[in-house]
Amino acid sequence: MNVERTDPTGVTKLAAAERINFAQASTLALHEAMRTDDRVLLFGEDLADREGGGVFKITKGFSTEFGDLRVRSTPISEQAIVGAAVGAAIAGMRPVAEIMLMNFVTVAMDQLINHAAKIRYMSGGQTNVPLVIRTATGAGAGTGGQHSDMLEAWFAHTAGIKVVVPSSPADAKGLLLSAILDEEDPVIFIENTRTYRTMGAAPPPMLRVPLGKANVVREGTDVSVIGYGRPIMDALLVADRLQAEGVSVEVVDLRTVAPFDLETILASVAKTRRAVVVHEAVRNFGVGAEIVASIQEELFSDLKAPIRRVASKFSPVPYSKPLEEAFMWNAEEMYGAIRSTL
Amino acid sequence: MNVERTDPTGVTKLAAAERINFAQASTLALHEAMRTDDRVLLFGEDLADREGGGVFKITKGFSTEFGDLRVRSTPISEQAIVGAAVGAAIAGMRPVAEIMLMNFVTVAMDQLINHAAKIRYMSGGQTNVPLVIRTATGAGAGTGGQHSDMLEAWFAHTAGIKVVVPSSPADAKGLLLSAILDEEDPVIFIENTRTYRTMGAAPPPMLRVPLGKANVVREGTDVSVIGYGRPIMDALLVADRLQAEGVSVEVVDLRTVAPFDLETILASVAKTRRAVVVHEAVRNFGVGAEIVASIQEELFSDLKAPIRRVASKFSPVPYSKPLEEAFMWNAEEMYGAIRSTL
Amino acid sequence: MNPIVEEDERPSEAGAELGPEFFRTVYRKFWLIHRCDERFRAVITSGRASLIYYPVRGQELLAAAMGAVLRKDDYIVTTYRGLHDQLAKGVPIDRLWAEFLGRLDGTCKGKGGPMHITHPETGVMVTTGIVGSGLPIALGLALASQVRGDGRVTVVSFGDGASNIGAFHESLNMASLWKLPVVFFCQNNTYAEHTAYANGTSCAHVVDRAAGYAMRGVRVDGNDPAAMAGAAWAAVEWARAGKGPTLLEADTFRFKGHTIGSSSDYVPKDAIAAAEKVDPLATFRPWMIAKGYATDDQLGLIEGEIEAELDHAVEYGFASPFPPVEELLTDVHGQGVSQ
Amino acid sequence: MNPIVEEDERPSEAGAELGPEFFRTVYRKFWLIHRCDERFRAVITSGRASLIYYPVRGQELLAAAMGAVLRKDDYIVTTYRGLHDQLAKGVPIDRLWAEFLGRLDGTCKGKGGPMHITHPETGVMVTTGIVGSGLPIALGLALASQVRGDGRVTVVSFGDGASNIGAFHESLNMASLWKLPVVFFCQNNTYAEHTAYANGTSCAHVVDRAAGYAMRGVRVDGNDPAAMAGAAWAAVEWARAGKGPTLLEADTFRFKGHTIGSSSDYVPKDAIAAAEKVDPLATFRPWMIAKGYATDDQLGLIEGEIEAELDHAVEYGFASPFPPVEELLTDVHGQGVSQ
Ligand SMILES: Cc1ncc(C[n+]2csc(CCOP(=O)(O)OP(=O)(O)O)c2C)c(N)n1
Ligand SMILES: Cc1ncc(C[n+]2csc(CCOP(=O)(O)OP(=O)(O)O)c2C)c(N)n1
Ligand SMILES: [Mg+2]
Ligand SMILES: [Mg+2]
Repeated sequence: MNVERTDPTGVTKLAAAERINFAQASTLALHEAMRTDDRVLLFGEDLADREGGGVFKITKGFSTEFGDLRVRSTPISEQAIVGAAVGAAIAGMRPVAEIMLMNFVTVAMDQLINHAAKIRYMSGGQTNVPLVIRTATGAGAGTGGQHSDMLEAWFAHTAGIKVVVPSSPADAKGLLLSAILDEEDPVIFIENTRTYRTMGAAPPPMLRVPLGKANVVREGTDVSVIGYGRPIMDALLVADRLQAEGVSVEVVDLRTVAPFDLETILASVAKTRRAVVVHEAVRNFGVGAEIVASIQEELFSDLKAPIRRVASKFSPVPYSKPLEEAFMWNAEEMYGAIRSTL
Repeated sequence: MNVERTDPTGVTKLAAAERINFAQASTLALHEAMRTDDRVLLFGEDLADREGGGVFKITKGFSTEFGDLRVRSTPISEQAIVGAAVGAAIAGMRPVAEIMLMNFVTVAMDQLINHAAKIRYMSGGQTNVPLVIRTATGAGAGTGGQHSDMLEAWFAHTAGIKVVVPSSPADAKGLLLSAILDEEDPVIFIENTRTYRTMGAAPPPMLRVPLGKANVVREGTDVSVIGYGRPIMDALLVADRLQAEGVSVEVVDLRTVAPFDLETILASVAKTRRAVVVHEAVRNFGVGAEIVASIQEELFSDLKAPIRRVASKFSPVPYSKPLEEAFMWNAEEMYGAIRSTL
Repeated sequence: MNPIVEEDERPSEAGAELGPEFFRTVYRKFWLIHRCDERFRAVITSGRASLIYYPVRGQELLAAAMGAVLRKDDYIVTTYRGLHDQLAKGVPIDRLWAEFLGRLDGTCKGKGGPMHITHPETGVMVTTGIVGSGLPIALGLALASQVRGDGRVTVVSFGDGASNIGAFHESLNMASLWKLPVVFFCQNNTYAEHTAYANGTSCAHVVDRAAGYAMRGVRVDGNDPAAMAGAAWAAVEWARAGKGPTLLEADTFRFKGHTIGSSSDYVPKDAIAAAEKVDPLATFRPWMIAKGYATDDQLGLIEGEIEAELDHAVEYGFASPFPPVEELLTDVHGQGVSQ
Repeated sequence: MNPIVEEDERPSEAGAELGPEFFRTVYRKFWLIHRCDERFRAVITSGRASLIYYPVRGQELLAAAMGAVLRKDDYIVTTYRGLHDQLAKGVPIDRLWAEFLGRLDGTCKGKGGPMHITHPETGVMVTTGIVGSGLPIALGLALASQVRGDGRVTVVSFGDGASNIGAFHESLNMASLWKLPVVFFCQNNTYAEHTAYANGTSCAHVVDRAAGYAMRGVRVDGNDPAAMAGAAWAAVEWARAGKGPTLLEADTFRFKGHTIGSSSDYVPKDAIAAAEKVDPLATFRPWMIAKGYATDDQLGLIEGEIEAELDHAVEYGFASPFPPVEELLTDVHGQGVSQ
């Protein structure tokens, strides 16, 4: 019997794995969601099997297993893609639309900001827009100025829309499942092309990670590192290094960037009285600024040192390797920033 | 002789006025710029005389005076409008494109973010994009969820593009003139529909107000209020009120929101050791967050109180009058915030 | 009519369904729209209410005809200039008045306002203030119907000016590829704000663009009750039968400027005069009687009933309270299991 | 050819200008593109350089023909798959190699990279990585020429897939309204990433959309040197004469997948076989000789010269240093009097 026929997506085998990577986490979450709720629809450029199952192959086999009605490749028409998701969501479906790379949301901002985010409010709560936009981005792979941006701060600044950035494959899977199956709000789910092949522990089937709750990934007492996404992995390494030097670092992973879990942040900083905020997006007017501003407002007299930010530099993403390296946040800067608070 | 023929824009009369409003400030600046530099082109929806000279009548008479080659009404095609501005700027012109209301930039973000802001950088400095986007917005006139947003934080988070929000007619005129005639970078110039008829002193002809420099509108010693745009007018009134109560408030108007004049901000706060940041955009992840984060980073041990933010609430802009009033920042909140720092 | 429509697809003037009763329904909707539009303009001009209003004077008939063709559970998406579409689809007039006035009993608790009327019970799913943005959303509504096989049709209204924005193009292409049950209803009132059709749109008729999407394209005189109803009926049935989308362009006119209070100096006098000659407000009533679809008395009765309904609606709207301030921060997010 | 082009507007195979010398220029560009593409693929496949590269194998001729028709000061805008356009327009090969490799001597100091080649001296004004976004920018370049009356033409290249995005629509409409001197050069290589033409585009040919903008539309066999050069020549002259834009669709094929290293499983074998039969790489050289435009020796000489140029360019590229880290924060802003 043909394996492709019985398990076109390969998830049966994947589901048994003890470790999975970020790409596989998305595949598993999408598959479990599709199986659980037939209102879940997938569409985006090239993602059906006729087109090879997506440029990152995350949805390979899905159109074969779930059919062409529920899984569709689209033309290069991001406004139509997001708009179709908005309409389908209002009509009671749970569309998961893919915007191949995050810079391409720039052609679909109207649908996301003026419509997806606001329709529930403007209708006085009569209609919901439970859609998920999966998109990918990230610097470090030489994709240059128009294919690498982290734009989550724009969405965070918009009431009515949620932003999720996972920092481990298990979180990616659990958060994506929650976003698709449990949310009534539009969710932007940001994957990182640089870590698609990065492995981590596989969570049990159908395990959801709720949105809106931060995760204290590592407990510590001297300083809080608060962030999300890829830099959390570096933060854990830096924390190890500092542990060896006698400094106890707490690492708080927001998981949901907006609306973020201020309570957990404040609890951590109230304890450590020092904080460093980290993210991959450029520093100026980034998500980190809001976190800093909120902390200082609430814990002003508890703080022992200025809150530092570690983020990418304020320029377009350069192509040339050494410039791209210099553009990105790095572990050394994190180390320095943490040290500076002590 | 027909006045319309000799002075179709009416600026001859206007130029003699001692007081002008914000709409007239834009008219005067555009007119002086068009007259000074024939590379200046205007285009946008309805702005030529065949279409009545614009919905706000700011460009009335311009196409008659400067001709149809330099002043054009466009179809409803914001991507084409901004893209045409990008191309014309690269080719050496100084286009001023109008996006009627700020929410409509959401359909043109790609041209602004991926292109206007980055082309200079990505070309290694070979090409400039000296365009100005004039747009208008503002809550308080019952225009609801899709016609009232302040989105300047998005642009501020993008390297390569400048953001200007004037707080007086004189500033509006001077800043717009500089943006058009002197800048090599793309500039977003944000007007406020609610204050188009608000009057102020008229500046002398051709007086430029340079970008990038904040203005200490009122000196004070006890607390710094830092902001831009419409709330600056309220801040001045609140400062009067507090003056009467024995509190000396310094008011710093950023004028250029991005890149902002950190030096002037720090000088002010170093003196007063207390700060309140104000803006019309929603509070969460707004421009204010960056200002707060920057101040606390630089002046941590000088600060006597947490820096407060006064801004609009975090929701879409509601239609119903009482809700819209509750949505907007207000002078009472400003007063309370300032008081809380003392 | 556009050549892309074959002869046998053109509906007869009536079709079985489009008889006297049908046209009496159209008339009722037509008159309701007309009087409601007039009364909005009156409360605004008189200063009793202050709001930005986009008059529909001139476009009553085409919306009434479309509304009469649609099922209650069909979906529509419309724009800021949407009163006619909303009323034709059946939105309760009193709640609509309350919404326009920003009151708690409005369709959207006063939070949306005139540019954002939503009333899912009557299929009014989205009203948008962004030109062209309804079209992509209509794709999704139609997609949901296609997946569920629920037989619903989605009609999205937009203006001539909207045919020049990117969203129009992407939507027609995708709808054609996916054979979605959607009708793209272009109400060509010859102006986009202050820009005359030909100064913004490069082709002679919006429907000329249908060929670029291999889509059924039909142009119809929106002032001709039979032609308009027939074209609406055919486009909706075409979609309902699973044959795919139609670009339906109805010629009409906007008599009262872009928004209330804005001038119309830029509109040539002779264009107005020509439009007045074919204005359904002058022609539709006599046509009903001449056709024998209703007597003068019957129409008078309808008109009287509508006046009473409107009296009630206006009163209801003004009597409704403003929403309490707590409403500012509700409905921003849904509950969701995650929360 | 599209019916919208009248017979007398169609260029003769040659036109006065398109003689032997012209085609030898085309051949030189053609061969340069071909060999340069091969060498990029070789340095990548061999592991000597690591970069994301969009091969142009199959599309050499159409770009060479267009490049030979254009003046040095004409503007072009192209895409990530733009090597052929850039070389045909005359970008120095050595600096182009340096840019692809991220080096300081690159056209953009290594800061733009392969997706963003800019070289104003040869008229390469923008290379974009966003599908469709070059078209609105081309409007502006052409607008500047129109205002200045400088006689320049702007050619913007894009793919078949790009014809489905909103920016395409807005741009063609505006260009037609304003009669801009621009050529919309659609290189239809039958795929948009992994999506075959007909699965993304609802009309039979991209050029079918020209009528929706009342625009001159021409479809040409991009593998036929005379037809391609003639169509390019006619479109450019049309624009230069102030008659307005053309939508020029050239049929071609993409032989090496979307990016280097990505599979092409989804392309049917017979489509590849059919394309191979008309591949200019097999047909153009014999055609030149058969036409008497060049001898085998002459072409061999050209090929030899190009090989030497390329040897130099590759060496130059690899020898150039990486930009110093200070370059990260330069060029973000211009100077401007305000600063
Ligand atoms: C994207 C966008 N651009 C501009 C506007 C401002 N605007 C509102 S209505 C309108 C004219 C629309 O004309 P048309 O599509 O013909 O519809 P009509 O108003 O005639 O019904 C414009 C330009 C807008 N709302 N959205
Ligand atoms: C707005 C946008 N959406 C998606 C992409 C991803 N993408 C890059 S190339 C491409 C296919 C383009 O196809 P086509 O226009 O035919 O050009 P070709 O690559 O065949 O030259 C896609 C979808 C993009 N770069 N920009
Ligand atoms: Mg119109
Ligand atoms: Mg292609």
